[in-house]
Amino acid sequence: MIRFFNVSKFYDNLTALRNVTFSIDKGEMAFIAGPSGAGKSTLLRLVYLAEKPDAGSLTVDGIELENMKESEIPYLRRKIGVVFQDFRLLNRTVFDNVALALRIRGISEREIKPLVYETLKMVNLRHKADSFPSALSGGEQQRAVIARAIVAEPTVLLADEPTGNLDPDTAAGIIRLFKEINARGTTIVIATHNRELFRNTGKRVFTLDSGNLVSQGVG
Amino acid sequence: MIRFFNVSKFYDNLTALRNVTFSIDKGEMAFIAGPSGAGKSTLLRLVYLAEKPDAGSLTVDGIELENMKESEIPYLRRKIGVVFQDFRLLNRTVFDNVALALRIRGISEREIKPLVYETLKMVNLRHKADSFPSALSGGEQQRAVIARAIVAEPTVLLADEPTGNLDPDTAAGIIRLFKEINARGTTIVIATHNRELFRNTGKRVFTLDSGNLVSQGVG
Amino acid sequence: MFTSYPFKVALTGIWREKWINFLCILTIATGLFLITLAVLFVHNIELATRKLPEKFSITVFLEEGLSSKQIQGIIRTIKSNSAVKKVKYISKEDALKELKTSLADAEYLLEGLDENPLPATIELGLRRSSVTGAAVENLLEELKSINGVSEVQYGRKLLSAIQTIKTNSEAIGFILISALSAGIVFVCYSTVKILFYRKKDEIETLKLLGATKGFIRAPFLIEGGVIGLIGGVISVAGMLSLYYPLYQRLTVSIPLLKAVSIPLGILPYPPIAGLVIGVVGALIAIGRIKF
Amino acid sequence: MFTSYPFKVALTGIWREKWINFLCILTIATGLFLITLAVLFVHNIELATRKLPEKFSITVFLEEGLSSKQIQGIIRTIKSNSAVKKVKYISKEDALKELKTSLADAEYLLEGLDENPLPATIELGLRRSSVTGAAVENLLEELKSINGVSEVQYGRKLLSAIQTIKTNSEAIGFILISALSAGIVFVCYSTVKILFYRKKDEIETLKLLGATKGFIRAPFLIEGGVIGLIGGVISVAGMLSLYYPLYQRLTVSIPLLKAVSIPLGILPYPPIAGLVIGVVGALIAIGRIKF
Ligand SMILES: Nc1ncnc2c1ncn2[C@@H]1O[C@H](COP(=O)(O)OP(=O)(O)OP(=O)(O)O)[C@@H](O)[C@H]1O
Ligand SMILES: Nc1ncnc2c1ncn2[C@@H]1O[C@H](COP(=O)(O)OP(=O)(O)OP(=O)(O)O)[C@@H](O)[C@H]1O
Ligand SMILES: [Mg+2]
Ligand SMILES: [Mg+2]
Repeated sequence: MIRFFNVSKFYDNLTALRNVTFSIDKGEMAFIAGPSGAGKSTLLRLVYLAEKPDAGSLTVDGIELENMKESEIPYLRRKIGVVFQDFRLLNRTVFDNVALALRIRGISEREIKPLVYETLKMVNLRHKADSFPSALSGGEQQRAVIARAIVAEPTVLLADEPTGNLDPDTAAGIIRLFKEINARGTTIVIATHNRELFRNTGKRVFTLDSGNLVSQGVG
Repeated sequence: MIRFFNVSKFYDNLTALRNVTFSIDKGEMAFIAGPSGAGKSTLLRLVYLAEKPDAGSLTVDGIELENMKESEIPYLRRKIGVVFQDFRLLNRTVFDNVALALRIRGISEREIKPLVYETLKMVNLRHKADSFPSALSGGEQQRAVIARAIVAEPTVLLADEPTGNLDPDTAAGIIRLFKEINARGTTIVIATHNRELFRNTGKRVFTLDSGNLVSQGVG
Repeated sequence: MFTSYPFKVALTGIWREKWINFLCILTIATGLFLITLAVLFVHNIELATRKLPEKFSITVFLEEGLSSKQIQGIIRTIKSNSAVKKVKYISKEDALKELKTSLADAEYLLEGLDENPLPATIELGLRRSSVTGAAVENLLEELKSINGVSEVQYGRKLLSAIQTIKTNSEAIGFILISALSAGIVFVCYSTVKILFYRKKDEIETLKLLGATKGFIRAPFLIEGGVIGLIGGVISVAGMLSLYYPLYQRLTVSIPLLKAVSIPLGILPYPPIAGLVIGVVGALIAIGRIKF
Repeated sequence: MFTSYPFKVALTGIWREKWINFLCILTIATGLFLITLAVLFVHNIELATRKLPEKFSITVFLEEGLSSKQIQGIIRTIKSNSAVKKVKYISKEDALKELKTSLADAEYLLEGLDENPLPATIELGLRRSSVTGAAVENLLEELKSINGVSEVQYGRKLLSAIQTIKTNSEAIGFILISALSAGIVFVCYSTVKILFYRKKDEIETLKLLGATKGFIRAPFLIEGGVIGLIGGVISVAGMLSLYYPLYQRLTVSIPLLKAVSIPLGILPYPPIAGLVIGVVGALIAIGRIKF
């Protein structure tokens, strides 16, 4: 589903990723681990096309990203749900933020309502549907982002530090939710520094350090 | 140093804090724990005067906040260093963000430079001094905020989820740093959902749930 | 349609940040108001100078001893010319009376005359549209060729003076109003662009979520259009509500204002201009969307 | 001083978001340019109408049979009056010649005259400042009381017409320029305010970090001031750089423009106005800071 081949990414004089090669299978749930500044977010940003690699090649769902036409980019992005590390919630209600993912995909308003409420219930945020992000706690904002990422049932779910603002119980709930979604066929990649998340999951863990893929193991 | 007496805070029909009474001594290092949405950030916001309590009374460093003149607020805030949960970094270089805390306090440019660089070294961010926040990883941004909060050696340090974006090793380093600062006399209050942070520290832990102070224990 | 997604986003967006949007609306309203004022100013100067040509006249001197039937014939011929607006016949007797009046106290100068030496004349007023060099030359040739006409006189200098003033004031007015309009339109566009500058983050997020260009632009264009349209409507409303009270008060001290005219036909233009400015401003503010 | 903290923040801030700031600068430049243009327009109309009074004249009729010494005395008396600008003596003979010229072909009317019946006259031109109702009345009384003066005539209607036009055009010009200036100043202020709207978050953070009002405001006021000042300077630079080439080209087709004057004294005002607009705009944009 996702294939990195010798991918490198440079910022000025800094190497964010160096010759990274790995692939994640369709339907897999995998983790990207590593300390702060290791390149986890950069790796995910390459997948959802927020950045372009400086070297190497990158395939998502069988599509070679380098040769892609610009007009196809939105359609590839719609296959991908992203939990952004910095949230990127718009200044609208939680409902509208989550519904946005469906509206972008052209889903009718009639279908949107039940879908959004159901998803908000999954992340335990149904009661905040009409709140604005500025009136949410950190963890509530994070759960709103998670709801937006999963509501449209994407082919691939990329989650960047999805539990950084969540207490262990809530975090465990979110991981359980991800596993359910994964069981229904969605490929999931979670970038996290929190080893608790993947301990004893039996899922593959790719560890980055200073832009190098230093180990591949099983959690 | 910080005294809450029957403090309540309401948002519309929501009770963020209800009749909270506790106090933190001068020179103490204490934790506020609790699940997402429990009211941890709200409690800290009351201390640094971002919000006013709806009931009860609140004293910081012996000053009753309710009777304070508006013109004195900046001076009280300068006694307090805050690690904001949402960072609140300005669109300037990391150096300027950290230096800001000193400039606000009227410290001369000559003194600022060594102080800022020394503090950035403490949080392992010296190499990012000239970067803008938008070019930092999540964890790097968080460490910049920590540097800004401690650089002016405040009387009180309030840290809201200071390690949410940090890997366990870096997080442990920050807690070590906080302990050093605490040892030099600074009162520290850390709001976190991460029980690892206070496990076996021997420090007091106040646990909130749905706005209620449900337990006071020792980590 | 107005409850569809982009409209809802646009309208709630305007409402939520109503103060800053209102400021932008007022800016556009002011700009369009000023342009309208300038157009009216030039329009009224134009109206005032238009009446000047009517004061231009041609004098036709008739030969001696024409019968009144012949004179009637000449008058009819002249009247049939489309360039001629009005015709005034001055008989020999009238001409003498006029001369006596103008000599005033020196009237006795004429006492010894046994015969009236003055010729009968016809004065022609021209239609506005005909007072151009070529048209007048043509008319003069025609007049001279009429039987019974001995001479034709006209104010060549006055004609050219009128034309110079007209051309000059029209050109200067055109330059001024163009500069003013271009400037104010730029200012309005710039305001909209600065207003939309703060949406950069939102656009970036929409792109990352997989939105197409159309999806991203629609609400912003609608928002810009609504802001511009309201601005245009306010400028017209302001114009009308100021016109009557101010007009009545000012005409007391400035009688010239009585001649001021506001053609109702221009009223739809400020809102249309506002709409265009808002939409184009938003469009350019959003800029080229690159995924 | 310019390397001190608030200046550094302001200048790097302007530089980092140079495009949007440049747009704001251009907006202010355009606004001030238009106001300057309007001021020049009114100033030049004022200049043009100022010359009208000089065309107003008074005719003094002299009694019969004065000696040339007496006439010289009367001329001297009149010249000594401060309201009088120029004096032209027309003798009986000159008057007759003029009459003959104006009678043209009918000159033979005068052939039988044995004596010149026309009086000698003196025509007076007035100083600009003296052409007001009361001043003219005073002057007339004085003239009439001079020995040897039989009668004084002046164009009462022309005088009042000139005065009406002057008052009217000054009042209308004043109203137009006030509306234009008020509007454009508002638009410039509004642009600065909209520009600073995006700083809300930054101000909130500065407050929470313990900054005083002065510390928060200083860089923003400097930023606004610099933006406004540059805008003002650009408007003046644009004025000057457009003036010479455009002027030379346009005077070919619009000769009236030759009379246009640009007083250099107004050049410092646009930059000053820009500075004030920028600082005030930023000040109001930041609003009341409440901790
Ligand atoms: N736009 C950018 N310009 C320059 N450097 C950048 C940029 N984005 C990221 N970096 C640098 O690239 C490195 C990797 O960043 P990245 O965000 O991928 O780290 P991360 O593994 O997600 O860390 P964290 O756990 O702290 O979020 C960091 O050192 C960061 O400073
Ligand atoms: N400005 C506000 N308006 C309305 N409700 C608010 C506002 N700020 C916070 N709340 C609500 O108050 C409750 C407590 O919020 P708070 O931010 O204190 O939680 P928290 O303990 O910090 O949670 P987290 O660990 O997720 O950051 C939450 O339910 C939140 O939605
Ligand atoms: Mg990251
Ligand atoms: Mg919180």
